[in-house]
Amino acid sequence: MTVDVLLQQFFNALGLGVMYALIAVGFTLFFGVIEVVNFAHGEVFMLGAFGAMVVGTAMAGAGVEAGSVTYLLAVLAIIIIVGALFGAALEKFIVAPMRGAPDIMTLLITLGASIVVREAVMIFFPDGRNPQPFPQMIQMDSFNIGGALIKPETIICIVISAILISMMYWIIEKTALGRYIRATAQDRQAALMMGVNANRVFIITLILGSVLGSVAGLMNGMSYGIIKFNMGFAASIKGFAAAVVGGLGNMYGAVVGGLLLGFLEIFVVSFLPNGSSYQELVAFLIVILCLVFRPSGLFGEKAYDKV
Amino acid sequence: MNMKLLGAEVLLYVLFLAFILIENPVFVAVYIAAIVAGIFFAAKKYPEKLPVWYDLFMANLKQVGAVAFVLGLTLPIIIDGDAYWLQVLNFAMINAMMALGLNFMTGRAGLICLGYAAFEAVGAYTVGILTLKLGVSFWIAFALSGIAAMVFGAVLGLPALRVKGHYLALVTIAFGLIVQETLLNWESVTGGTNGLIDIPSPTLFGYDFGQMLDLGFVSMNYLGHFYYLCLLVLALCTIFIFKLSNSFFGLILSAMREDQLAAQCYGINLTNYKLYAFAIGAIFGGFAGGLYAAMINFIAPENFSYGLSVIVISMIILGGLDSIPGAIVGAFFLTIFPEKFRAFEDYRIMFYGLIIIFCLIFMRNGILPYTRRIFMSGLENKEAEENG
Amino acid sequence: MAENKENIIIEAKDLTIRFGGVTAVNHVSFQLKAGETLGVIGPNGSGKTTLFNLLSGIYVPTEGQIFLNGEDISGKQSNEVFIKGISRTFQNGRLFWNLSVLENIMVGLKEVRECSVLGSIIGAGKEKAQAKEAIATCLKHMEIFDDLLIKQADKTAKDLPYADRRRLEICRAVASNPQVILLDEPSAGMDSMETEKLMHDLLKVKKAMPELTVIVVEHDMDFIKGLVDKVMVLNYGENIAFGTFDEVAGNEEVINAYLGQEG
Amino acid sequence: MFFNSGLKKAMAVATVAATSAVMLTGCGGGGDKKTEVVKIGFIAPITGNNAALGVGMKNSADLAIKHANASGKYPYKFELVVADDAADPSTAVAAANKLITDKGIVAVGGHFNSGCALATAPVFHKNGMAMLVTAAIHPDITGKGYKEITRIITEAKAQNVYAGELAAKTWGVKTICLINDRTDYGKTNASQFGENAAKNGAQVLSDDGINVGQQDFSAVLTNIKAKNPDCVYFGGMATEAALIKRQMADLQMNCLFLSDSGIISDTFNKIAGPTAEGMIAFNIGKPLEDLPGGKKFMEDYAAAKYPEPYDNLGHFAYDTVMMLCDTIGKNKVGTDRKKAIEALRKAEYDGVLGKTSFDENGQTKNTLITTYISQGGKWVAYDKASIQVKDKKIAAK
Repeated sequence: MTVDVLLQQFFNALGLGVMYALIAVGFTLFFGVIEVVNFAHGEVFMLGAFGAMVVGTAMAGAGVEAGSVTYLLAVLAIIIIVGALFGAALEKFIVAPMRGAPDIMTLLITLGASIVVREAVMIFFPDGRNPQPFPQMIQMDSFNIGGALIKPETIICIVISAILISMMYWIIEKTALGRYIRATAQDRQAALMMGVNANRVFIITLILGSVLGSVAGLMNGMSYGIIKFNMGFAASIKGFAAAVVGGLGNMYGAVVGGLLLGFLEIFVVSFLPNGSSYQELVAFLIVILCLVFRPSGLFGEKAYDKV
Repeated sequence: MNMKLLGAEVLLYVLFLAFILIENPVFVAVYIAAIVAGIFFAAKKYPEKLPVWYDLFMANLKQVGAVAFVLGLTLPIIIDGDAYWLQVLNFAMINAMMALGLNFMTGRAGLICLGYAAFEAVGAYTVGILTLKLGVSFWIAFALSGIAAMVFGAVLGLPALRVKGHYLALVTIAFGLIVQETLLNWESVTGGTNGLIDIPSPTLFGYDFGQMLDLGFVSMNYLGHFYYLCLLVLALCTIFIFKLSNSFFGLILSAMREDQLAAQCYGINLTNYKLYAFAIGAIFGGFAGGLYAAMINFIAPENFSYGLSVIVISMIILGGLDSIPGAIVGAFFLTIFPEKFRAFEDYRIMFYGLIIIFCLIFMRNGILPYTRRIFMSGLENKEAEENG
Repeated sequence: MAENKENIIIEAKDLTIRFGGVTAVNHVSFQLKAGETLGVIGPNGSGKTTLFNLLSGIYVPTEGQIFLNGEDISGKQSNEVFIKGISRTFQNGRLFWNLSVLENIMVGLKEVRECSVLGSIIGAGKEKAQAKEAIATCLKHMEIFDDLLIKQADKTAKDLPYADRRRLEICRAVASNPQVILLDEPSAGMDSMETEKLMHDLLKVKKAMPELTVIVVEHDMDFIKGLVDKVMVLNYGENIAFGTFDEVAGNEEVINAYLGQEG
Repeated sequence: MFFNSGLKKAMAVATVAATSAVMLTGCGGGGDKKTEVVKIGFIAPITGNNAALGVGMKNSADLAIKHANASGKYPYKFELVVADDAADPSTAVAAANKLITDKGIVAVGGHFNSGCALATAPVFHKNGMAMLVTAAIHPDITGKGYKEITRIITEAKAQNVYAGELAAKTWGVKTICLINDRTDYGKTNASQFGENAAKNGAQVLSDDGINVGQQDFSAVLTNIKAKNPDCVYFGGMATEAALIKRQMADLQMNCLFLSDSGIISDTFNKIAGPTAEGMIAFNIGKPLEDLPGGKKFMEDYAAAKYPEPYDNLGHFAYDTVMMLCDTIGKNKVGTDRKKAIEALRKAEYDGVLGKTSFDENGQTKNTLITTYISQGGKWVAYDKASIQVKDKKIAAK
């Protein structure tokens, strides 16, 4: 295992881990604040990718130069809107009616929503059943760092997610809105009594989480160049696994969990014999092991049953 | 024997038969429209009638079940042994068994399981491997398929002991995917991706189920045997589940579902009862899988995918959580109704998603909601009179 | 095993539990004889409910022991603690909301708990007889509250009016003939008239089951005065006073810790 | 939700009386008795994952029935009964049963998915009805020795023998890395290619499995890049092949990249984008224009004005149904299924694919294989392409 191969695998893992982290932060936000496991989170990931493709192809058609900054910013802006709309719609039509019902109900209805969204894209999107080509967004060629080749897309993905996660940290920790969200997370009744408008917190949390999900979808499209209507399911399982490994409800845990999952997958393939056929299995095995031996994850605090 | 109830049930049976026999899609649409119009019309005109009928059905489930079984016996003859519909009805009964098992696990014991297809896979491969590779007779293999599924149910129960709610959902998804992955990889035994081909059909004292079934006045292909076999097994499963749910064991599981902490504080050993719930719930998936393998003679890992687990979940939601008749009716509806709309085949999976959302928002208790057991019907009136 | 001189039913020795930095219960000790009733009072957050969670096995104590009939039961799971004979109610009520009144009470019964899974499948007639017997036991205990609960035997717990829900909790706790019963604010949310009625019901329970040791957490002083033999005052998890109601009422420390603020 | 507004209007019209009237009319119409009507069954994936291929097959089969009836050579009036297997084995078995119960059907053709053909072959064998497999290439379909089952398309093994020799002998490839998508199809193709290349002096360095639906292959490709093979072979379908090709370009791996017929579709070129250039794959059959009846079939199909294209397998479906009609017509089989089985086994038919006849397993002797290369976003037959393999690299001719 020469150094350049090791370095190459490192960057492969970093690109993967960053995407998982972004999805995981979304899951953790939902569970931590409004105690909802949003099984439809994977679909906003898919919608982000499809939205970026549609917008990117349209703009490229309309003569906007593909690699230019305006092109990238426009695509990013639209993706954030797509994510926000999806989050708001999910809250209004799917999560809100289930408020007060036992957890199983919320979980199952988001499961139903994810099926409907996924199948709708397959049926109504032109040639939706087959994979779709994702437009080339960046015209630079790869950087060569010590023999390892790093795509510009991977660098941009790392930068974007670093910005977004620190923005999320800033919102949660520093702003008034963040205080509302943290208050609701700690004790919803108390927060309500203190005049925190729970509905607003619900909608904002879902919007923030969904935006992270849709940007992760954009990043997936940019890195792999091919997207498909059912990409959401695998991403949601891996995102949830990363969130659980990090400690559901703990933002930093989600980031670490995502990176850990990325590195573990690449580690399994590069070091275990015939490891590539178990790459997808890694996420599931971690989930079970982690849930059984450390249900509160690496950073989550031990949850006491509130009697 | 409540004649009014019998009459109602026969009428429902006739409507069901008509639904199956109409081929032309236009007539099907008109027929459904008529039924829906009839229901709205009745609900508006006699709003109080519906609950009365409903309670009547729910109070005499034993009779309803027996009559349904007898009518079921006549079905193949009425549809003149039509192989296509026999196949669809066999699938409906197999799905009903799975719905009963999952309903016991999730509806009664409150343990969410999104990997139920894994138990059907275990049952199917047990029968497949034993009969195809080891020449074991189907009946022994079928019994073993239930036991194998039970063992797998307990195995899934172990990690489930330490987790609740969302985490449990994820563990069961992971379990389902891992079982499917093992079936794909363990090529020497499970035949890997191309699965098991040409699984022998069962024989009973030399009478091969694979041959034509000739009942004198009507003859139908081998699916007729499986129809009656499935009907018998489904009936036994229903009785089995009914007794379990109405026993003290069922009471304990429902207490556990309502509030695990409080249940534990009242002496219930959560570990044991969770394992029981998983193990017993899984048996039905095993039997369903065993029958599926013997009937289709060809099984592959993708038949038991995560998608199937979600479909079984939508069946018990539609039927009504913790409702035994609901699980059966939900399974029949979601298996037969889409068959009528073969042209809309692409919308089938979306249809299941919509059913989940629609039921959870508007009909949270499903079409045949769970009705509580009335212990004190006799006593209560007596007490009430005494105290005046 | 401390041998049981004057038949002390339940004893706590330096019972302590810490969550991270906070010591919720700090070296609490007490002893109770059969049939005695102990009132536990103290300002909110003084560790009363946490003490109950320790006694009922939900939390494992960081230090100290709990003895029941001389047997050390600290660290045992809550279901084992219940089987040994300690049952409890919950502060904000944890009934089985979708189960009927009868079903709620039946859950704690011995014959229900010891039903065999196989038996319920094969035993055709048997489980009907068992059910009859179990219903009879429940009715016996429901009579404590006259016909209030009996009339609503088949209603689900969530359909009961508030006061009856509290009564059902108590009835459920008593139905399994425990040696010790822990009542966590039974009269919470009741008006004075209903609290009065509840106190008489509890007195009836004590008369019906003289051997039953009761520990009750309460804020309503009249309720405490009318019901308990001894009182224990908790403040910031520490037991600052123990004795009859009058002794405690006069205690200097208690007054400024608890009664004083009211004055 | 599934009651759209149209149905609601219908509700106003429908009365309960209509329901009872409807109940009694079963379906089933009588045929005119002039010339005897013989029905031919045809199963294809009309819906589901391979709907485009299935519909193309259905239209071509319909065209064949029209031609058979119009030719006047046969004493029967042929009718086509189409059944949908939705690319799913259990649906396929249900469809097969539906055809078997229709007493008027004498023989059946069809199937693209090997899973479906594997599931229905025993059903047709058990119920004694001939099936001429149109486009499913799994060896076991005819390998079981069922006399009812014949197949008009070359089976997969031949394609991999051809490819192995070409790579190792003609192109002088010495070291190979295999990747397979762990499906039966992908794994068989990869291992058979490896075996045959090894027979011709090449050496297989590694054989890595990946998962269908997986996206990130950077890790396994980095390992393969370190081994610096002359050629990488992927057994599997278009999506994964395109992802691998893109990620090989990202890692600047310029060794040969070969794959099987599963990836030859417009989808591959569309999603692999510019990186598709120089991708080599092997397919069963020949390009339509090179086949003897190819041009005529294209003209006839265009004339019949079907809304959907005949797609990759139309001509196989056309020949299947034409051969069934020809065999039944010539041997005056009528609706006797037993005679149809024997007649089909011994049948010979000169059609679009050339002369088709069957060996003792019912497998066609007419083996047709072509090498394709992706050039300018389109699949081009290798010998007609302007880019060739020159000392194990892709270069202009």
